[in-house]
Amino acid sequence: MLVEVGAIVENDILSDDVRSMVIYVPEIAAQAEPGQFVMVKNENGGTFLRRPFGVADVDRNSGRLLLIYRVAGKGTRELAALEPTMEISVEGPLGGGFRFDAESDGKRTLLIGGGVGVAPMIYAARRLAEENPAAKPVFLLGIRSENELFWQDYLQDFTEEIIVTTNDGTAGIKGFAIDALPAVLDKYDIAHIKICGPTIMMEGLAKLAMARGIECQVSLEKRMACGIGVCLGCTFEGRVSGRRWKICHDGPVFPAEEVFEQ
Amino acid sequence: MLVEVGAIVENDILSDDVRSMVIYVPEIAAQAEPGQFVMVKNENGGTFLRRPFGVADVDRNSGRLLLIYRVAGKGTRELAALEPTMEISVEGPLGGGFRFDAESDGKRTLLIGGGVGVAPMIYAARRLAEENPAAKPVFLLGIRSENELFWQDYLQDFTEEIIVTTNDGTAGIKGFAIDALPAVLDKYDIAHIKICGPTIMMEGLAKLAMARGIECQVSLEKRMACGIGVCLGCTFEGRVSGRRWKICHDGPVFPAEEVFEQ
Amino acid sequence: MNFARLATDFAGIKMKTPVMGASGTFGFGIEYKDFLALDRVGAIISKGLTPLPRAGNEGVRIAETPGGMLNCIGLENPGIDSFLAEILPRVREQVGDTAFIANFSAGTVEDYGMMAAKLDVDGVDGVEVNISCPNVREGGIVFGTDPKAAAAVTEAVRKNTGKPVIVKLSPNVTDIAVMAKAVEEAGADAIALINTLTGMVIDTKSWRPLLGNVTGGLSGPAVKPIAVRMVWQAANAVRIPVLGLGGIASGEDAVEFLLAGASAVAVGAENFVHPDAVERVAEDIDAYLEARGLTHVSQLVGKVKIG
Amino acid sequence: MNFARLATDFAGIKMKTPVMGASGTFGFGIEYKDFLALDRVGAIISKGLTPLPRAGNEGVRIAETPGGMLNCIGLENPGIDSFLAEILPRVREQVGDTAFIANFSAGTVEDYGMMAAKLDVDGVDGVEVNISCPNVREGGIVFGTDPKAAAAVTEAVRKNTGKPVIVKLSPNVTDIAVMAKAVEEAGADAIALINTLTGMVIDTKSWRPLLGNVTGGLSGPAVKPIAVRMVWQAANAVRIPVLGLGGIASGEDAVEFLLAGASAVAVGAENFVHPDAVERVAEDIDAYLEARGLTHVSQLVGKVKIG
Ligand SMILES: Cc1cc2nc3c(=O)[nH]c(=O)nc-3n(C[C@H](O)[C@H](O)[C@H](O)COP(=O)(O)OP(=O)(O)OC[C@H]3O[C@@H](n4cnc5c(N)ncnc54)[C@H](O)[C@@H]3O)c2cc1C
Ligand SMILES: Cc1cc2nc3c(=O)[nH]c(=O)nc-3n(C[C@H](O)[C@H](O)[C@H](O)COP(=O)(O)OP(=O)(O)OC[C@H]3O[C@@H](n4cnc5c(N)ncnc54)[C@H](O)[C@@H]3O)c2cc1C
Ligand SMILES: Cc1cc2nc3c(=O)[nH]c(=O)nc-3n(C[C@H](O)[C@H](O)[C@H](O)COP(=O)(O)O)c2cc1C
Ligand SMILES: Cc1cc2nc3c(=O)[nH]c(=O)nc-3n(C[C@H](O)[C@H](O)[C@H](O)COP(=O)(O)O)c2cc1C
Ligand code: FES
Ligand code: FES
Repeated sequence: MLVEVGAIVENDILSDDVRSMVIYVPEIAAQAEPGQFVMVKNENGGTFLRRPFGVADVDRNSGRLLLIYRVAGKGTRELAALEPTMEISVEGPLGGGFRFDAESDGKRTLLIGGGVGVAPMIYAARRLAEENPAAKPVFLLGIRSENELFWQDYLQDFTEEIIVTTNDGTAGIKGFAIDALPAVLDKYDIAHIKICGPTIMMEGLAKLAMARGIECQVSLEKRMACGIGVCLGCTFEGRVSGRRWKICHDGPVFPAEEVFEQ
Repeated sequence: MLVEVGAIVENDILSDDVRSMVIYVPEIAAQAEPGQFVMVKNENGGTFLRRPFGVADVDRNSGRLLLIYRVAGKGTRELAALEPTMEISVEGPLGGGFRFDAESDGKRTLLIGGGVGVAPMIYAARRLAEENPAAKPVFLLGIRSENELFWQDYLQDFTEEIIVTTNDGTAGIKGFAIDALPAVLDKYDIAHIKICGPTIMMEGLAKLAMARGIECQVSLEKRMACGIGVCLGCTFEGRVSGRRWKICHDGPVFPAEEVFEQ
Repeated sequence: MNFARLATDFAGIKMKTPVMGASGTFGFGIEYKDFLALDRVGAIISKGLTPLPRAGNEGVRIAETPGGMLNCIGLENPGIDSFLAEILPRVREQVGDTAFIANFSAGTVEDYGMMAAKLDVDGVDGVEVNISCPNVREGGIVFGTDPKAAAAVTEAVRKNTGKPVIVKLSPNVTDIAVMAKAVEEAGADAIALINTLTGMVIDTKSWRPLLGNVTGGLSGPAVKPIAVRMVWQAANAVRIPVLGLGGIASGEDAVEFLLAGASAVAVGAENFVHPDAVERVAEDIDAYLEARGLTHVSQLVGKVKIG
Repeated sequence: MNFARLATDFAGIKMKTPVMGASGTFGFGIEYKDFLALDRVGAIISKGLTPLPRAGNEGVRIAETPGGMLNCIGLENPGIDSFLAEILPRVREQVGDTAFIANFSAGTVEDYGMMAAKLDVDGVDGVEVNISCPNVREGGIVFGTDPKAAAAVTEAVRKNTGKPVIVKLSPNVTDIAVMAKAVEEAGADAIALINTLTGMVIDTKSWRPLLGNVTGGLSGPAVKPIAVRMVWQAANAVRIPVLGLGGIASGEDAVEFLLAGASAVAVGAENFVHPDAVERVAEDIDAYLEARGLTHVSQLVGKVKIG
């Protein structure tokens, strides 16, 4: 965990409201693991708190970190206005990230991403593909419409198959990720599921996974001030453990049982 | 008077702490006269109020406006970090600017600029040179040291002679503008003086001018919130008229007698 | 702009939109004519008037602070008589039928009454009684932090005018509801809040207060959460309408105040930054109503859902 | 960092620098060990402790506001007993001789006394009595807005501890000097101010308060001018030392508080943005002293030149 001021290498448009930012932050890139996140701040901007974003990928050789973000409010609007060579302060890597220990069984993982929740799954997919090239992860991609298909470019190389659902039916299966899940589970022998997306989406998916006895991890989001476990803005009570978890420090990834009713 | 969002064309380094910014704001450029000022705001920045800067020059053909500014605090630091093509909001032209009616006598004008107070004098010099090429203005340039000689490049074409004083003696006459003034007044037949610089500098110069009966205008500065005469942040009581003037609206240029004791 | 959706009767003052220019930040309205259409302004609230002309405070009067600004203008104004003789006629000529509200303060209860009587003239659509200017003794803040004194001022004004009386409250108090109730009982037709919060900046170079008057009044977006909270508390405490202000910079900001219980809003320091703000905020409210299929701005007032 | 220049005895608490981490923003200190040297921290002020463990408020707890933030954590904490048994020993092990101040609040005067007695143990260098948390009933704000109640709490704490007692005041009051004097007379060794200002944000999409607890506490740079003003007023009203905080983000900010009369300062929300802030602010104060040829930070305290 450190704060590193990095130069913006790219700040590109992926769709009407989604951008990709590549930042040169070699120390953080060297440490960041899939599922961890960073908090960024434009020191010349008009926002006060840092903004949390999942680590979408890193290139340790070139010291680069990839973020993919939706322009949602003031802070992300200001981020979108930055130009390459300008500086940005990055704090990270934060949180514990995904656990991959269960994957030592060699069985296949299903990754599910919804909306910008796909971002951290890119790095997770690459990690899994590199660790077990024989059984690359299957990816269930829940997006709004075909103009968000850009995610496929990032995922292609690291996945066995990408199953797409769109809300409006402009690509893949019309509907939500949950609608496609049973068929995916029938087709592949899935032992692990990792999900990042809106809570409502994760809830349905995680319940189905738990019902089928599949090991399932979900990545949570909550408004964060500190990102390091001191402000207590992001806590919740674990369902099984009864412990008060800090999403930023103890997560953002948790076993599904800790979060959703079985 | 209008608000125009313009693209930054150049944002260059002139010295360690002075920058030049060229902005494409054709409507304001078409209206601005020497001695007027603008108030700028970076809408993606961290400051609240606009920042006032004198119009250093305009190019009406290309719709460009030149500002020359010192990096003094948070706002100007943020300005200095902007890159060409980025947008900036400009309000102006504000104030009344210099009066040139007395110059219809065809007599020569002495322009005096101190520090970044030189900025608005560039446009004034050009105007005078264009209106009376036979008697271009003489310029007394009061700067801190030789690394601020860049001003000469802007003034060269529009002046008969540039007399330089530096505080540290690294260029021109060692000392302050006031030290050079008597000799300048001896050498040239000066009927008009226009000054922009720190108050303490203007006071000495204006007193000498008034003592010699030379028509003298000074350009004032005060912290401004609105720039259009409504906040009453910038008022002062005129010495001769007894009127309460708004520097932003009624000035920033005033006859020396209104400001300094004779 | 759909004026049918926006037209607001605020305590008897007829306004084309619910968005006013706040006292001290909108001049007498006419200064803004290059930047907006004065007949699309809900109401102009004048710079604070006093019994005699005032030169205001010496020294630095403006300081930027994070997300806002401090001012210690000190109620510089030409005085009530010169306002009535010279300024009001000019204003009425230029602003058409846009509502004009005269803001004023004084050093004694009697002078408050006298001011109210003088302002009870054609061309003035209502008065806003400032008992909350932190920058001068005659600004009334002594009246604004004591419910009894606030009530006494309100009564004096009430007795001396037939115009709608808006009393402008200070946020520098422990319990805003107490102040709101005191002036309601004393006969106010409406309350306005918030005025500025008292603040101070020290120049670390000179070790002197940056402002000529030592302290100044804080305003701008920085104070908005405090203002929304106080409007909500005050609106729940009184039955008279509330004029909400403090840090409004956008239509969304204004909607927050309306939901909190304000029947109308005013834009203050933001006018300095975006001189078309009063018109733009009204347009944005209109667009907000349109997008939600609402037919009148009053459908927002006090509609915050608690619990 | 020149510790000879910075070493501060604050109401009997020995600190290597005059810069503390503010309660609720600095955890128990050890969470910051990756970002700064814990032995270069003036003092760690703990998250607010309560008699029993607390889960805090439901719903959204954090909202950014212009120049600052609102929080309604609701004093989530493991409770005094678990703090003493599990956390304090770990802290003492990791922070060396850095001062540790326990912040706490309670719902009754008796419980304040009980908390003070329990915290009168080795490893705790002083207590900060929170009578100003706006987010929970047990946060003491009812005590923090009434001078008599504040004095009663202070006396109860005073009687039950041999440690230096700092009483943390609420800025949500009409007259901070009255509150400061009340707790001084009741036996406080020092006062701290400001805690957060009560604020509210309404979500214009859902028409609900954004925060789970409806209102929250405003902090960050936005409140700094109010905090400096209150520190100045309080320091002029009492003889005991003042801990100044509210929006400090830089050494210059801290110097403002010192000049206003604070003998030490604390960094709050800025820790979230720059987790090395407590150390950096101390370094910047040191550089400020150095540049002016001053030999000790106390040479700044209360030195603002008025008039
Ligand atoms: C651990 C974590 C990882 C995230 N990863 C990504 C990512 O990879 N890509 C992406 O596009 N978004 C991601 N988000 C959401 C992202 O942080 C918000 O969209 C962003 O902070 C919005 O900032 P804003 O200033 O544009 O919006 P504003 O609404 O102006 O922000 C105001 C405040 O609310 C907070 N906030 C607003 N929306 C959210 C939200 N959905 N979640 C958390 N805080 C919010 C902001 O951080 C800020 O403090 C992540 C959030 C968390 C907690
Ligand atoms: C009419 C006018 C014309 C000016 N022309 C120029 C110019 O051509 N070039 C140039 O470099 N500077 C000029 N200045 C000064 C310039 O406005 C300030 O240096 C600048 O506002 C500092 O902003 P900041 O955010 O960097 O400093 P900060 O100190 O962070 O600013 C804080 C606040 O104080 C105000 N302020 C700070 N210093 C000054 C100052 N010296 N004068 C007025 N307000 C100040 C700012 O506007 C802002 O509101 C002019 C000022 C005025 C009033
Ligand atoms: C420069 C300035 C001058 C002001 N003068 C007055 C005044 O004369 N009378 C008054 O009642 N309020 C005055 N105010 C307060 C505003 O009307 C308003 O209540 C306050 O600024 C909060 O709104 P804002 O945050 O939108 O600016 C003044 C505010 C500013 C910034
Ligand atoms: C998230 C958060 C939690 C806080 N918790 C406490 C607390 O438990 N006890 C307390 O006395 N103050 C608490 N405070 C108040 C701070 O200690 C401080 O008084 C206030 O935030 C002003 O300082 P700042 O503007 O530097 O943040 C909290 C503040 C924040 C932002
Ligand atoms: S964001 Fe502060 S504890 Fe998690
Ligand atoms: S800056 Fe507002 S009146 Fe001049």
